[in-house]
Amino acid sequence: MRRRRDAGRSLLVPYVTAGISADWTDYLHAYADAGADAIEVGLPFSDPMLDGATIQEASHRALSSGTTTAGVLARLAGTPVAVPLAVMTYANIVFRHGAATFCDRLAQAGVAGLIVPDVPYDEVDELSTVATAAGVELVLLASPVTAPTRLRRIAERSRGFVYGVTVMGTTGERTGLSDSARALGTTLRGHGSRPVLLGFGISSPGQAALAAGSADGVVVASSLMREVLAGRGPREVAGTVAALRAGLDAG
Amino acid sequence: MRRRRDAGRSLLVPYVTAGISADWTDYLHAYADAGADAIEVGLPFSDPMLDGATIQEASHRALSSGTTTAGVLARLAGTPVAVPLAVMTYANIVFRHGAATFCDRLAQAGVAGLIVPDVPYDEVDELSTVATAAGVELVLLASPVTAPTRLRRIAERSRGFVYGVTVMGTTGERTGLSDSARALGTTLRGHGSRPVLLGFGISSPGQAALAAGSADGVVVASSLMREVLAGRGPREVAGTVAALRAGLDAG
Amino acid sequence: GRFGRFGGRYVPESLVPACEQLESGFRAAWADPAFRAGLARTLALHAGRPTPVTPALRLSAELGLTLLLKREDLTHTGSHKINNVLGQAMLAKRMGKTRLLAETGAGQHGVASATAAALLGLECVVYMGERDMRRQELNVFRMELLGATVVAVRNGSRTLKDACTEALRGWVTQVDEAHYCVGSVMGPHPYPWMVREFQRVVGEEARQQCAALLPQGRPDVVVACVGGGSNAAGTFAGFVDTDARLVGVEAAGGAAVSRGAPGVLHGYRSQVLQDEHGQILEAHSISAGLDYPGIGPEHAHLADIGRAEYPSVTDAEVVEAVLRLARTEGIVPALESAHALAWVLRAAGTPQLPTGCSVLVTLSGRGDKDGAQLVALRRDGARSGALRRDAAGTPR
Amino acid sequence: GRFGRFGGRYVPESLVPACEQLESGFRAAWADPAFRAGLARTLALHAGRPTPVTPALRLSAELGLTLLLKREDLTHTGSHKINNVLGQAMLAKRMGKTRLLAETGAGQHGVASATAAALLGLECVVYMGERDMRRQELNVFRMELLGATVVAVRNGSRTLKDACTEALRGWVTQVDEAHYCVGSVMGPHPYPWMVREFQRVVGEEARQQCAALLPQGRPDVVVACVGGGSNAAGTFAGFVDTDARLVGVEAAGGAAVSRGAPGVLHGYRSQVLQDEHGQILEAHSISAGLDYPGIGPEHAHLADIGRAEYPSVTDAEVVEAVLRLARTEGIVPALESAHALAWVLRAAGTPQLPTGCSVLVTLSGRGDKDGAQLVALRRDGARSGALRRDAAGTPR
Repeated sequence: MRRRRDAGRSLLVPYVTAGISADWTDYLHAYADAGADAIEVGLPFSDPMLDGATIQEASHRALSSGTTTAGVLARLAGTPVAVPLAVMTYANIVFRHGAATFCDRLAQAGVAGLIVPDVPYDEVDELSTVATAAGVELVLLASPVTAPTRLRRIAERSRGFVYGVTVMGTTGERTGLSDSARALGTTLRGHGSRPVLLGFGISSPGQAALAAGSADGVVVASSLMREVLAGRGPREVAGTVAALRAGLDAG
Repeated sequence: MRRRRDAGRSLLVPYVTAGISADWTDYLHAYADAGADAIEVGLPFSDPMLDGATIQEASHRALSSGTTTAGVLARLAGTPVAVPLAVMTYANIVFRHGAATFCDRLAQAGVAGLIVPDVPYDEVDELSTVATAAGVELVLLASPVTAPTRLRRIAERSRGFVYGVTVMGTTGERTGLSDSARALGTTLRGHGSRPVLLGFGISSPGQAALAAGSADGVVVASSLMREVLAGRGPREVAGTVAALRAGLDAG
Repeated sequence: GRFGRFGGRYVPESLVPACEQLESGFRAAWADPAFRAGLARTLALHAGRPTPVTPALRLSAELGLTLLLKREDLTHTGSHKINNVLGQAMLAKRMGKTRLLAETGAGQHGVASATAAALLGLECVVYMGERDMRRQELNVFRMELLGATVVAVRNGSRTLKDACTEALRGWVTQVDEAHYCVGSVMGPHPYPWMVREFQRVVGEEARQQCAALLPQGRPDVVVACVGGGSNAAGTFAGFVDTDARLVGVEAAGGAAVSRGAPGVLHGYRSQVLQDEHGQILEAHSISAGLDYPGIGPEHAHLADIGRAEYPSVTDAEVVEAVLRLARTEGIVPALESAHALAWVLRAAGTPQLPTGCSVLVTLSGRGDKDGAQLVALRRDGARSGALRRDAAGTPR
Repeated sequence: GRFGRFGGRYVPESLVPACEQLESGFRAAWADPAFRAGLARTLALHAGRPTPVTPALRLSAELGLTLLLKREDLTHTGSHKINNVLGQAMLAKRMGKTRLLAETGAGQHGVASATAAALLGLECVVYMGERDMRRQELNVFRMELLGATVVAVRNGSRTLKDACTEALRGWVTQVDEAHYCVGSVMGPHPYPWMVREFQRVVGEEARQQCAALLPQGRPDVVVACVGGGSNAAGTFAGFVDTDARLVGVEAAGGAAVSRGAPGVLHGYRSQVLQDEHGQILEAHSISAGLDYPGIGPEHAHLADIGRAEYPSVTDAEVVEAVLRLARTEGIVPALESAHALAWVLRAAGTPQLPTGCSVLVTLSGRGDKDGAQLVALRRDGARSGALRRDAAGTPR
């Protein structure tokens, strides 16, 4: 991703909830074909504290149809995707059988990165160590209210990219992009060389372009999952991803 | 009554609730004809503390059909009966417009006696004074648990007759007659010269005869009112009074 | 209990010995330091006395006066009833009785009696109107949970008045083993006096607590709700020898002092709601605990001699008072207790309660028991405007 | 809070500054004698502290031991929840917040939060599972009466667990003006520590009171029920430096210590009920207040190091304990609190609680709120034998 960013490309990381449908891995290929630079794969958890209504519903639906961590990773292991994958899940899933075991399994499944929104900077030591040992890049998150010195530490400690949360709230679609979100992107870019992606509430190509103005790219989740939940297939949703790609490239 | 008692006759005082039916005064004549020595007329009260289910029901029915103290007394004034009448009611009815007024009205209606079960000996002064002034005989009650010295005072203070309550309980039919009831009759007869009548729970001619063995007569209420409530007319209920009369005369 | 022309012992001869025995039993116990100490210990360790006096800071500021609340809602079982009931239960046990009889309306006194009986290992029989039993299913269950037997009274209006009558009838049949645990300052002598003595703790505590909380040491006005009037009697007992104004607040639909006439009910002479013929009338109030046609004889006397006043408030004012206290002080009072507060809300800022004065209100109980009723009122009130802050009309 | 391998602050970065601000705010307040005095005064004058320790004389005699009951059921709003909530509300006000957020299951913590908010003039928003709202209509009404807004949570199982999650989500959006008033010794640091400190008053009072009531000055065993575990944490805090055995009693259907596994939920690491895949399981208990899949991290730690034990009891044992205490002592405990007592009934006379020992049980709340549920159990139990003294099976 760093290479692509350095090549002047605005990065696009679309999201899909693992297990949301029988053909959920098809979304990965379709996203990659539509111009994704990496893909965030949500590993569903029963109590997704930081997710809004859309991703909650997706998690609930995936769990109801029997989705398990082991099942998802086995499926990913058998499904090479053209772009890097980062798993997003919650601490309890990570720690259930030990963080080291979990990271090893990610690596075996070919997953490149890991995002755990309820393991903040102060609690990250153990997980960071075992992720590095397993060869998994642990992506840290920063928020608009994170203090300046802490932002620098987060940026330095994060691997893969730095995830800038644009809003004080849960995942979900919103209009516009706040000044504080742009400031967050700018600040994070000043700390170190890793790509800075903004996420939470970015849904339209216009917002994506706006975000790309003060960061290296965006994560888009809820607007895509809303389409998936509405029954739209990989090819249809990939159309939206392509539109986001176009928005970024034009921006 | 004293004269009749002195003539060796066992006294019988049957009861009727005033206003229980449109023809309620007919019961008075029928009772007198059947051998009553006096008649107890119940002036209905909304909260008859010392009455059992039968008399409560009779009071309730009389009040529901619009019976009032004034109406009852007017009716009695226009209905001379061959034997003395004693009104039985509760303190609140007596005191509503003043005890003196109440007693005067009783006298004007031709009522000879008054029985107020919730004005015990200690509270009787005021009422006793105004009753005497009005020429109404205030009948006092005694119970099986009344202390000996108090029994004597009650017997001395009572006018007309002394009312011995045979049971620790409310009015209502019972079987047999307790030793304490007979002892109460015997003790009361030892205090002064007024007739001693036993009441509460006396319903059959056999009980009446038994009671008459240790007293000068009986008051019978609930068993008669049960018949009245069942719709039996004056002549029919008078048959029961006559049977009680026969039981007493044979006893 | 003789209080001027009120009080007395208007009971059948068969109950006179029991009343006399109770009077002498109470006199002996009340003069016995060991009994008083035992009662005080039970009130402290079991019932949670002393209850605090809470300065109602926010409501005081809104009303422009100093409002203090005596918190009987914090006692075990949730109202002042427990003070009297523990006293009578301990007395009954001292006198060798094995059973408590009690009447109850909304169920508060019944629950308190069942509680005291359980604590002391006595049987308990509670007389309750059949209609009240249906309205207060939960309290019936609580009494049974506590081991009491609840007897349905099917006479008359099938409510509190009839339960009292039936309890007296029941007592006649079992005077040897049973004590009739009267729930308020009513009934034949010695009850009105004895119950006031058992409730005196409310006023005496409050007097001491006011001395610590108020700069002048004493409240200017002392207010309590009055049905039978036991919480008011207990409160007033602590202040009757001061120059505090005493105000007992009745329900408009049960105002025995202002709308009743002298009469005799349930063994005592007092002001009684009755028709011109002397038949007792049913009281009607939003609070079941004030649905009683009489009033303790001492209150009738205090009104007679002008030592206390007995205004009345409407159901709508009462609901408003509940809301007001809940939102300013975080206390949901019983509907009964809210009568006292409703009068304060009405009188504040008038010559009755001038700005700057200090007022002690006894909160006789907590409002948890009234939840279902208030919910129903709100449901009905969607049309009529009850339970809105601007409620004006009578909400039922 | 870090307690051995448990505790911590597992929250999104967006909540970290709020948690840090809260920690420093609490540290400053807790070190400020004026704050502590103000809280102590409010607890005394408004909430009714100290609560008594009641010697359960009749039950002690039946069990052959000395049973003391710490009476949190006598506090304002009827449970120990008020101690914590008044502390947090006063802290929030001191920190310039204008709104309290709270989660609630059965409604007790929600009512307590609404109460504290009203008292201090703060707004209050309570998150409550939609299913719990239907089950606890009266408590919803009480919160609204107190001026709070109740937000229906329609996610997941629509119960307490989901209300906690939603409250955390809500807090993220309004950290500047809102304080999240957590109801138990759970949540991210500093909550488990801070809530224990606010509940410490229970144990410290009890320790002093036991010293006056027991010949040996200290109870041999100290018992409290555990859901999240705040009443137990507060109680244990008073005795952790003595040689008293500490026993936290869980519901069999929510036994996080014995049936859970280490995990992270609602911002802290502890024992959590979960499946083999790490999905959180719903707890099931007769008492809504214990229907929670986690447990305070300090309890997980005390179990880890063997300083406290965490046995569990069945619903049937709990119902039996309610009946037993009601009939012997005239106290109807909350179903939650009855868990502690149920263990005592089971253990009495065994080596766990040998004859002659002394036991302190914290009665965390009163049972009034459970009336409707117990009535329903009795209705269902006509067949199954529940709510009879010989009840054996699980009554639901």
